[in-house]
Amino acid sequence: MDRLSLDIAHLFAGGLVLVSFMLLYQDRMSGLVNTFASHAVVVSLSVAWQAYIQQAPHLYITSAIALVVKAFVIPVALHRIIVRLGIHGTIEPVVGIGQTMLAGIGLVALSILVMLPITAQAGTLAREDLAFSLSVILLGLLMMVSRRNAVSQVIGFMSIENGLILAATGAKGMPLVVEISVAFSILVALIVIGIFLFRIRERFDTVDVHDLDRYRGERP
Amino acid sequence: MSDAGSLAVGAILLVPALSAALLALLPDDRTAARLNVVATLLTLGSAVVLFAVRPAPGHFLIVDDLNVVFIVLSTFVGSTTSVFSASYIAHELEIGRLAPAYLRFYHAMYQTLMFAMNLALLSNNIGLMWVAVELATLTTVMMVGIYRTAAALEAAWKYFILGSVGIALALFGTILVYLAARSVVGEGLDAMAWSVLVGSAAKFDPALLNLSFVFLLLGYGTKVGLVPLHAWLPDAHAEGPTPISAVLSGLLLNVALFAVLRFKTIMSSNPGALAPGPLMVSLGLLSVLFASFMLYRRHDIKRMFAYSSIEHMGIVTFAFGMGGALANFAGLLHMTLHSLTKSAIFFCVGHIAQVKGTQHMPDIRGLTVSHPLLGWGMVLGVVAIAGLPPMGIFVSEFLIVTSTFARQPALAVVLGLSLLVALGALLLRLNGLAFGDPYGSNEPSKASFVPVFAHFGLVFAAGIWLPPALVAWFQHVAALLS
Amino acid sequence: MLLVLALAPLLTGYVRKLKAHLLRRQGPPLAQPYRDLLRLLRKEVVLAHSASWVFRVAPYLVFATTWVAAALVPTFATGLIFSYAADMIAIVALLGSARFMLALAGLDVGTSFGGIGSSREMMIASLAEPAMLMVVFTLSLLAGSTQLSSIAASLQGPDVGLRVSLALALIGLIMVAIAENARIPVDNPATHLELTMVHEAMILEYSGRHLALIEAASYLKLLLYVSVIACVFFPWGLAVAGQGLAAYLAGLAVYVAKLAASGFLLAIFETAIAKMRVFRVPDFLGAALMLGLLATLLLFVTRAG
Amino acid sequence: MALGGLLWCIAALLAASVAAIAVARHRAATTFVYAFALGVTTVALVIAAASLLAPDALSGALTLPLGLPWLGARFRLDALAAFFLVVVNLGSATASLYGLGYGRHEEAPARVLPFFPAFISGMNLVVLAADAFTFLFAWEFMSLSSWALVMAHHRRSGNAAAGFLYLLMASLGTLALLLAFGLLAGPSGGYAFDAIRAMPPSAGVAGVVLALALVGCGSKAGLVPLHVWLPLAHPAAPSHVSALMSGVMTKVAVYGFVRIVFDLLGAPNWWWGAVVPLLGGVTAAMGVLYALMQHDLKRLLAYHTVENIGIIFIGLGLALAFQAAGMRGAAALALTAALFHVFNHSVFKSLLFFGAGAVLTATGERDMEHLGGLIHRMPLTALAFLVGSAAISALPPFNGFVSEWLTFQAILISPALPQWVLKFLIPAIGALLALSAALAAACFVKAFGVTFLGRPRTPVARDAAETSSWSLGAMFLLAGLCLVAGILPGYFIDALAPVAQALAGAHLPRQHELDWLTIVPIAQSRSSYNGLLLFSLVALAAGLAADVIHRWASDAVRRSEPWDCGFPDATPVTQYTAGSFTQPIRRVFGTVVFRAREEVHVPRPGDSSAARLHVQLRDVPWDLLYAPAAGLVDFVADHLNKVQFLTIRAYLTLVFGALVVLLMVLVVWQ
Repeated sequence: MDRLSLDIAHLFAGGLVLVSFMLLYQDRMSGLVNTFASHAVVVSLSVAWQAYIQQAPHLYITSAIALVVKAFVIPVALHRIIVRLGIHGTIEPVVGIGQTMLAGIGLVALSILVMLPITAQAGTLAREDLAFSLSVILLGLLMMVSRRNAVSQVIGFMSIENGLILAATGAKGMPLVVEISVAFSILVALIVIGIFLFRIRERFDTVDVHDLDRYRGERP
Repeated sequence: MSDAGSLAVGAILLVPALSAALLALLPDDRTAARLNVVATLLTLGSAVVLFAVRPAPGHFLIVDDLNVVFIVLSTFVGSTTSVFSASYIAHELEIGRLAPAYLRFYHAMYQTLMFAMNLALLSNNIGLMWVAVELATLTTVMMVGIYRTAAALEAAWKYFILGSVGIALALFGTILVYLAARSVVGEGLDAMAWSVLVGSAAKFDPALLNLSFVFLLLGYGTKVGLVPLHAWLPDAHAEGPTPISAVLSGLLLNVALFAVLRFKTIMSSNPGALAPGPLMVSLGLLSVLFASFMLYRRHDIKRMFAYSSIEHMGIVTFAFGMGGALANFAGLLHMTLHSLTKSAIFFCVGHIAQVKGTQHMPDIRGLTVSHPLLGWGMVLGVVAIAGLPPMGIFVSEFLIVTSTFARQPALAVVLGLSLLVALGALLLRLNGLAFGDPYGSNEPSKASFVPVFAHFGLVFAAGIWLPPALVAWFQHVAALLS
Repeated sequence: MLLVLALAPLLTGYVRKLKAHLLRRQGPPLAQPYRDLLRLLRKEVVLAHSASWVFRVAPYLVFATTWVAAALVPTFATGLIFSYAADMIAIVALLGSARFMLALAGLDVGTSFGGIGSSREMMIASLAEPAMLMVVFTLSLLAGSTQLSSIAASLQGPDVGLRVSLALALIGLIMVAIAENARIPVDNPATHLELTMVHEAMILEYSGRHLALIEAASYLKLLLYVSVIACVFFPWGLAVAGQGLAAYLAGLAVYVAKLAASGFLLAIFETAIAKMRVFRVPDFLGAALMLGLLATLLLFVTRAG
Repeated sequence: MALGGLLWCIAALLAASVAAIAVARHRAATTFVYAFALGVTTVALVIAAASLLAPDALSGALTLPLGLPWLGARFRLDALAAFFLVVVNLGSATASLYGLGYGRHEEAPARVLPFFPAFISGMNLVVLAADAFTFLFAWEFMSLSSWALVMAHHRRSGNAAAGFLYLLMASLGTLALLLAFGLLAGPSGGYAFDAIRAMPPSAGVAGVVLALALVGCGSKAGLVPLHVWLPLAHPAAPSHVSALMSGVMTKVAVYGFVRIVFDLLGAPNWWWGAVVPLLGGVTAAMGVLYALMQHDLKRLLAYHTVENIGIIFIGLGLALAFQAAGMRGAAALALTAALFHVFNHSVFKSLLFFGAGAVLTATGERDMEHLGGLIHRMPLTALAFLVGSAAISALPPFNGFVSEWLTFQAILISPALPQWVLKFLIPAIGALLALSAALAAACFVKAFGVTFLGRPRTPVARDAAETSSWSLGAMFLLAGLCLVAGILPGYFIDALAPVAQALAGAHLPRQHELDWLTIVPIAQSRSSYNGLLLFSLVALAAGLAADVIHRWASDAVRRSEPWDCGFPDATPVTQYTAGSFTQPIRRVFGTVVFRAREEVHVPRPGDSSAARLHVQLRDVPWDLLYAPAAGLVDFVADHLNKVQFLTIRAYLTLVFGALVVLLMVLVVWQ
C-alpha cells in the first residue's frame, strides 16, 4: 500500500509540475486561465490523496476549497475581467517561450539539488513532495517574472500558492492553521486584486504593470 | 500573578481588535480620533504591565524576554503615532484630501494593524505569526492606497505584489521548519511553538533548516526591506498617509526583523546548520551601501527618509549578523532608537509637507526661518538619524563599528564609509530644507509637537545615559540571541 | 656697540670710494657718509598726510634692531658680554623684524612705489632668510652650536680643516649678504630707476632724520654681514674675552684689516657685475638656498667619510 | 577636587546653553551669556593653571555613571590635560570677553548664543575624557556645536556649503578615530584609556593606528591635504567663534593626536618620525603659500592656522623621532617646542581673528582690496593687530619667535639620529620651516599693510569707527601675553616641564633660575636666547637714538603731499593692492604649487576701458583627491538611481534572482 500510495502521490506532484510548465507555455489569456483551472484541479486531487493516505480528514476541506475556489470561481472571475478589459490578445512574454522553458527546467533541477542533502529522517514522502512543490513555486515565480500582464502575474502568484498547499499537505500532521491561513490569504488576496484591477481599470486603459510605472513620483 | 499577565496579554490583543470594530462603525471623526488615541494608550498600559508579570507560555501565545522589548516599543510608538495622526488627519480632512468615509476605514485599519503586529509579536506559533504578518501586510496595503491617486495605487499595488510573494516564501520556510521539527518533537502544535523549537533545535535536520532559513530570510526580509527585496518600501512610505509611514518605519519593519531573529536563534542553536550570520551580514551591508547611495537623488522628502530606514534596517541586520554580546546589544539598541527617531522624523515631515503643501524637497527651504520648531526638529532628526552625538544612535553605531573593526576590519571600513556617504546626502538635503532663505507658504503649522519631542527626548536621554535596568535587560536578550 | 656704530659708515664710504676709483672717478671722501648722516639729521622731516605713526616709529625701531644685531656679532673678540643674549638664529630674526617694520613703512603712505619696494623686498627676503638659516645650520652642525662666539671659537680649532660644505656655505652666505644689503646685482643703492629699485623704493617717502636713521641702519647691516663672514670663516686673530687690552687691540687691528679686505672684494665684485632683472633674483637666491642645503647634506657625507 | 570643579564648570556651561535657547530672543541675553561664559571659563582657567603648576597635587580621575553603562564616563586630569585646558579656557575666556562687545552686532543671536557655551564645554570635555567613548562623544559634540555656529549666518552665500564640507570632514575624522580606537580597544571592548595603556598594540597595529590618528586628528587640525574645509568654515562663523575654532579647536585636535600617539600607543617606531614631520613641513609651506594668495582677511588667517599646525606637527614628529632613538632630552625639547607653539598660536591667532572681527564690524568688509588706511580710524585695533602679526611672523621679541627658535634647536640635534633618512630629511624640513616663517612675514606685511596702512580704498574704510572697549580689552590682553611670553619664555617652558616629563620621560633644565632669565635648552655653549635682554636692548637703543636726535638734531615736521617719486597723482587706486603685493611671490611659487595662470587683458589704444588682470589658481589637493571622490559618489548614485524606476516585474526579478542565488549558495555549501 505504502509503495503504491507513494507513487500516486508522486504522480500528482509531478503532474502539478507539468501543468506549471504548461502555464509557462501558454501565450493566450483565455488559455492561460483554463490551464490554471486544471492546475487547481490537480492540486485538489493531490491534496485529497494526501488526505486519504494520511487519514487526515481535514485535508479534504482544503482540497475542496482548492477545487471550488481556484478551479471554478477564480477562473470565471478572471475570464470576466479579461473580457471587460478586452485583453484576450497575446500576452507578449518578456523573453521567448523557449528560453522560459529552459529556465524552468533549470529551476526544477535546482530544487531537486537543494532537496538531495535532506536526510530520509524527514520522510521520503515529504522529501519528494518538497522537491516538486519547490519547483512549482519557482516556476510560478518565473511566470510572474516573465509576463508583462497583471492578470498573468496574478495567475503566477496563485500557482505559487498551489505549490505551497502541496508542500503543506505533504507535511504530515501539520495543524489546520496553515491551510486556513492559506485559504484565507488567497481569499483576501483575490479581493484586493479585484479591487485593484477595478480601480486600475478606472484610471488606465490596461492593467499592464509596465504602464503603471509612468506614474511614479520621481521620474526625471 | 500569571492570570494578571494573561489578562494584560488579552488586553493587548483585544483592545485593538474591539476598537477596530468600533471605529469601523463610528461616523464622527473627532471622537474616532480620540478613541483611537485612547485605545492605543490602553494597549500601551497593558503592555507595560508585562514587565512586571507575564503569563506562562501557552500553545499560541508567549511572552518572553525577547518580545517584551518589541511589544512595549511598538505599543509606545503606536500610541504616540495615534496622537500625531489625530492632528494630521484633521488637517487632511480640512483640505479635503480624505473623505470621511475613508477616514472611518483609516481608523479601523489603524487598529487592525496594531492588533496584527501585537499578535505577530506575541504568538508562540510560527504559523500564527505568519498569519499575523500577512494580516499586517494587507492592512498596510489598504492604507497605502487610501489616497487613491495614481501614484498611491501604484505604490500599493507594488507593495501588495512584492509583499505577497515574500509572504509566500515565508510560508514555505515555515512549512520546512515544521517538517524539520516534526521528526523530532512529533506532530502537532508543539512542532510549531517557539518555546519547544528553540529547546530541541539541536537535533533538527540541518539541511532542512538551512533551506528553511533561506526562505524565511527572503520572505520576512522583504518586509524588513533588505536590498534587493526593498522595492516596495520607498513608494509605500512616500505615497501613504504620513502616520502610516511612521508606523511602517517604526514598527512593521521591526516586527519582520523580530521574526527573522526568532528563526536565527533556532538556526544558531543547531550546530550542523550553516551559520545564519554571513547571510544576514551580507544582506545588511548590501542594504546600507545601496540605500546610502540612493539617498542622493531623492526629491521626495518621505521617500528619502524611507531609504534611510532601509539603511538603518541594514545596519541592525548587520549587527545581529555579526553576533556576539556587544554587537547584539548594539543591534537591539539601534533598532529601538531608530524606530523612535524615524517615527519622530516622519511626524515632522508630515507637518512640514502639510504646511508647505508639497513633499518635493526643492520647494521646501529655510524652515528654521519660517517655522523654527519644525525646522530645528528637522535638524535634530537628521542629526540623530545620522548618528551624531548627543543623540543616542551614536552609541549604537559606535559599538557596532568598533566591535566589528576588531573582528572584521574590511567590513567595518565599508560600513563606516557608507555611513559617511549617507551622512553626506542627508546633510546636503538638510542644508536646503532647514537653512537658506525661506520659500513657499509661511502659514503657521497647527502641529502637535508632543510626540515629536517626546521621541527626541528619549533618544537624547539614551545618548547621555542608559538606565541600568534597560541595559541589563538588553544584555540578557543579547546573550539569548548569541 | 658704539664701535660698530662708528665703523659702519666708514666701511660704506670706503666701498663707495673704491668703486669710484675702479671706475676711474675720484669718488667722494671716506668721511662722506658721516657728513650725509649729520646733514640729514639737521634737516626737517617732510611727512605725507596719509602717513601714520607706523611711518614715524619705524626708523627708530629699524635702526635699533639692526644696531643691536650688529652689536651682538663678535667683531674682534669672542665671548663678549651679552653675546649669549642671542644666537645666530636670533640675529637673523632681528634683521627680519627690522625688515618687517621697514616694509610696513613702505606701505604706509600708500604710494605705488612704496608698494613695489615692500613687495619685492619681502619676496627677496622670503628666499634670503631660509638660505641664511641653511648656512647657519651648516655652521652650527659643524660647531655643535648656534652661538656665534662658540662657532668662531670652534672653527678656529685645528680639527676643522678645509671642508667642501664650508666653502658652499661661504658662497651662500655671500650671496645672501649681497641680496640683503641691496647691492649689485640684486639691487642698486645708487639708482632711483623705478623698474629696478627695491630698497630705495621703500624709503622713498623718507626724509630728514628718519632717512638718516635708515641709512645708518643699512650701513650697520652691511658691516654686520661683513663681520659675520669675517669672524666665522676667517676667525683668525679674534681675541678671547679676558685676555687683556693688548689682545683686544690686536683683535681690533686684525678686524679692521679684514673689513678693508672684504670691502675691497665687494667693490671689485660690484663693478664687475651688472644689475640683474628683478625676476632673476629668485633664481639667484634659490641657488643660495640650494647651496646652503647642499652644504648641510654634504656635511653628513663628509662626516660619514 | 580640581577635576570635580572643572566638571562643574562644564555643567554650568551646558546649563547656560540650554538657558540661552529660552532667553535668546531677549535683549540682555547676549550680555548674560557671554558674561557667564567669561566667568566660568576664567574659573576653569585658574583651576587648570593651578593643576598644571602642581600636577601631582591636583591631578585625579573620576567616573560618572553616564555614557556606556558598563564603562561609565571616565574623566582624568593630568599634566597634559591641564596644559590644554589652559589653552582652551584662555581662548574661551578672551573670546567671551570679546563677545561682550562683538555680540551686540550679531544679527541672529538666537543662532549663536545657545551653541557658544556648548562649543566651549565640548572642547573641555574632549580634553578631560579618559575613555574612547567619552572622547569621541565630546569630539563629535564639539564638531556639531561648532557646525551650528558656522551655520549661524546661513543665508550668506557659501556658508551652507562650508558647513556641509566641515561636518562631512569632521565625521570622516571621527570615523578614522572610531576605527583607531576599535583597534586599540580590541574585540573585548576595553575602551578605557587605562585598559588601552595596559596592553599596548603590536608594532604593525600601532602603525595603522598612527595613520588613522593622523587622518582623524589631522582632518580636524587641518593637515594638508585634509585642510580643505578649514579656510571655508572658520571664516564663515562669527569672528570670536572663528578665533575659537582656529585658535583653540585645532589645538584640541593636536591634543587628540598627542594623547593617542604619545600616551596610548606605546613606544614609537622610527619611521613615524619621518612621516609626521614631513607632513608638518609640507603643511606649513603649503599653508602659508595659500595664505599669501588670499585677499579675504579671515580666510588668510585660517590658512595661517594650517601653516602653524604644520609647525606644531614638525615639533611633534621630531619628538617621536628622538623618542624612537631613545634621546629623551631631545624629545623633551621638541615636545616642549611644539606645545609652546600650541600655546602661542592659540594666543596670537585669537588676537588676529579678534582684530579681523573688529574690522568686519567697523566696515562690513572682509576683502582687503576694499580696505586700507584703517590705522587712522581704529588705531588701537591696528596696534593690537600689529603685535599679533609680528608674533605670528616669528619676529623677536614676541612669543612666536621663541617657539620656532626652540623648534630650530630641536632640528639642529637631528644629526645625532641613527637613521640616515632622518639625517637627510629633517634639515630639509628645517628649510621648509624657515621658508614658511619668512613667507609668513611677507604675508603679514601684506595683511597689515593693505588693511590698515595706506589710504582708504572705499568709503566704508574711510569712515570706519573704533570697536568697542570690551573687544579692545580682549585684544590687548592677548597682545600683552604675546609680549610677555616672548620676553619671559623661561616661566612658560618651566610650566611645560611636567608635561614633557610625563610624555617624553625627561624635561628641559629649569630655566628661570638662570641669570638674566636666559633660556638655554641644552647648554650655554650650544645655544641660548634672552628675550628680555634683547627687548630691553632694542628699547634702549631706540630710546637713545630718539632722545639724542630730538635733543641735538631737529624735530621739525612738515606735512605735505606724498612725493611718490614725483608722481602727483594721488588717487587711492594707484596704491599697491594685496594682489599686486603678492604678484612676485605668486610668480615664484604659484606656477608650481597652484598651477597659477595669469591673463592680462590690455585694451587697445584708444579703447578707454580698464586693463584687467585675471589670475587663476587651482587647489591641487582638491583636484587630485576631493573632486574625484565627489565624482565617484555622483557616478555611483546616478547609476544606482536607475533602480528606483524599474517595473514591478523587474523588482520581482530581483527577488527571484536573490532566491535562486541563495539556493545555489546552499547547494555549493553542502
